[in-house]
Amino acid sequence: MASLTDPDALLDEHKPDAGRTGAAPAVQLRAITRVFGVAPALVRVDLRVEAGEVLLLRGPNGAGKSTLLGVIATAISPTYGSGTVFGLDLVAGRDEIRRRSELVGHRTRLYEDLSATENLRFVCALHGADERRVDPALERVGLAPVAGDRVRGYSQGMRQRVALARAFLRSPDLLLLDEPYAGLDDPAKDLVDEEIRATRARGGTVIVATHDPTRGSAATRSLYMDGGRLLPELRRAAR
Amino acid sequence: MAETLAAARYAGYVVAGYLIAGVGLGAYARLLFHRARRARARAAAMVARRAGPQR
Amino acid sequence: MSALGQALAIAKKDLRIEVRGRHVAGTILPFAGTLLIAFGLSLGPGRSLLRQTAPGLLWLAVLFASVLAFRQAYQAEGEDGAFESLILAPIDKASVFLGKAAAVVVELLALEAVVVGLVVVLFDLPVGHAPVVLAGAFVLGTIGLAVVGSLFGALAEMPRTREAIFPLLVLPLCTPVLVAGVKATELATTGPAGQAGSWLGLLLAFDVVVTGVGSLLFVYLVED
Amino acid sequence: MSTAERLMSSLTARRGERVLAWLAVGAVGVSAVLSLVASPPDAEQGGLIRLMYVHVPAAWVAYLAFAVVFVASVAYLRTRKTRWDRVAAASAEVGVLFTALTIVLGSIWAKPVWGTWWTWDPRLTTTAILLVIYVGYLAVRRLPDNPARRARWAAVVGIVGFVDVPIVHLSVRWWRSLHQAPARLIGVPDVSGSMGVALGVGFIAFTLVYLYFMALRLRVGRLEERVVAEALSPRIGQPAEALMEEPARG
Repeated sequence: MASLTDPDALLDEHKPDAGRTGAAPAVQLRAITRVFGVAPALVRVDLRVEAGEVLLLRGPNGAGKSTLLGVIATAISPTYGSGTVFGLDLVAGRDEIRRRSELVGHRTRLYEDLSATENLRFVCALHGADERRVDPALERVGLAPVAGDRVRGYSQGMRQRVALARAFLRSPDLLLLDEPYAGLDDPAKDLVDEEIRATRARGGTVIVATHDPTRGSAATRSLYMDGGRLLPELRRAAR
Repeated sequence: MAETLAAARYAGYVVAGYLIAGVGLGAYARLLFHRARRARARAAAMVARRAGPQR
Repeated sequence: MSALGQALAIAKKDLRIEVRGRHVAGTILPFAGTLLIAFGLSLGPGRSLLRQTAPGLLWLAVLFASVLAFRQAYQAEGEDGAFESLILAPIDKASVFLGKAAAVVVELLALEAVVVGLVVVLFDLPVGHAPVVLAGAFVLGTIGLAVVGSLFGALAEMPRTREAIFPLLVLPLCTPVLVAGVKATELATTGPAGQAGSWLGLLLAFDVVVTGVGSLLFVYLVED
Repeated sequence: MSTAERLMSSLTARRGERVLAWLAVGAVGVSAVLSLVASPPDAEQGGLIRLMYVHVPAAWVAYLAFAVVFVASVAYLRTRKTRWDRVAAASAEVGVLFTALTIVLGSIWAKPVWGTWWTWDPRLTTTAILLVIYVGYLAVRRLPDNPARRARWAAVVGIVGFVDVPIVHLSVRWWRSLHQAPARLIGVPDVSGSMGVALGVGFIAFTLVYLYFMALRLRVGRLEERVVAEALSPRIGQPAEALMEEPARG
């Protein structure tokens, strides 16, 4: 591993109360640092998330929340440090990690000239999922009537519902949500919470980065990020 | 006569060729020295500015 | 889903987007048309000169059209970040490379059919002489342009200034396609078509080499 | 791989650099004397043949440099060691310099012999295409992306560019020969006797210059990376030296 990881890793302050052993932790990061140019987006982040947890990430814009989720989703590679998801190395095991995780970010990653149905059918083709689940997924997020229209005409809220439908379709073991509530009306926000509960019910793990004070009730733990660093729960400034 | 005339004109091309080769290689060497000096100076400046706590 | 199946799915998706958005037909084909007319105007009305330069002009139009086709193909990916989904999909990245190349091959062949028609009209190019050799030159040449374009297409998806690097990289690498394409077309239309074999062979070699190397190296270009 | 790395580090140590400098200057001096004075004028071209003693070695170094870029690019993709990326960057830059020099010298030589600056000679045309490809390579290196990704893109261009060259050369040679009888290649007579010696020394001299430039450019590469590391180290609490070494296998 890179020479930067401290062998005598300081006692992991974020370890939840003892007793939760068994399967490998869903996410284990050791001194993860990510630099863009000379600006550090993540600085020596250590994090351990057990399977089944719902972790809430709070913090101001630019704190590095999106970068952290990107690294866990293997979309962004760390500059220094190492980590595992489901016990698999972030770099070496990324194909398997990708098979079992889903990142829902502000950019909904859809094809503008295709309809919601066509977009999701393509997702099924890529992930080998069953195309018959597309229609129920779109019904679940309330987009059945517009499923055939091109995404180009969708509002941001509707696009994020399609992204939620994609998450439902893929039913990942690790659900990573980056500001999922932003720009959504209340019914749509409930859909996000429902998706979190459904994932947790399956024994999956969820990490949610959000500013929305009214949401995140389903969280089992919350952490605060600022300036690319993960501040331990204790010393988080009272919000 | 024609022979020497041609030879003289050719000499011009040969000199031009060698001159360009010499100037080109020399200029690149100088550029590299300049880049090395500038980089070393900038690195030293940063270390000096930070001479306090870190070191 | 096998790698080939994934590549087909990606190609089908790209073609569906193209049919839906009609970027090639709507913008790139007219561009090729105006280019040819401009060539005609610049080279003067002399019929013999035009007929002689027609193969070269035809392939130049195709070359520029392929650059635009790839910029379009990869920008459709980048518009809403969809390219990240392709990367985060647990598939062999070579199938993204091959799938996108295949889609552009189909688009370019359609464009070339029209452009050749235009050249026959504008520059009086006798295409009936050896149509099989001509078709071979275009198919093999287009595959060559498509695999080079698809390999470096990820660059075309980059925002703003970095886009200009794409033609700077792709055009010199495609020189063999331009040279062999023009020569084969020349032989197929005005010269002894039999001699085109070596040029078609060179195009085939180019396609095989770049497709092979491209499939191995594409993953390095797209992973963060 | 490690013996190559040991060789490289000795080559770029300051002492090695100075030795290389003197060797290069000495060899160039000898080559100049041999080429300009000690070798006979050519029966046909007279003094012009002396241009061959710089043109041909420059072309040799250009192709050598891009072969090094190719090897270093493959090595970087396999080992992810930044030192290979530095070698590729250095060799590409020096390669572009020698390629440009080759083309200029080639056209200076063509003008008196053929009456035009550019004769579309297959080798010279291929070299011109090579120049554009590796100017593209250097442009890719300036993409202000994260270093690991930029290095990977440069490696891919370095590999594809080099693999493309033989095909480019073949297509240009066929393209050129179909037009007229293959013109004698820029009047390169069959070299013998003291001409051969002059050319041989020219090769050695230019190769030494290449190695010296590589040593210099590698040092510049490390120093410029040092600047980035120094700027970065206070922000992520790591000493600059640690940042210079191996980042994670990105």
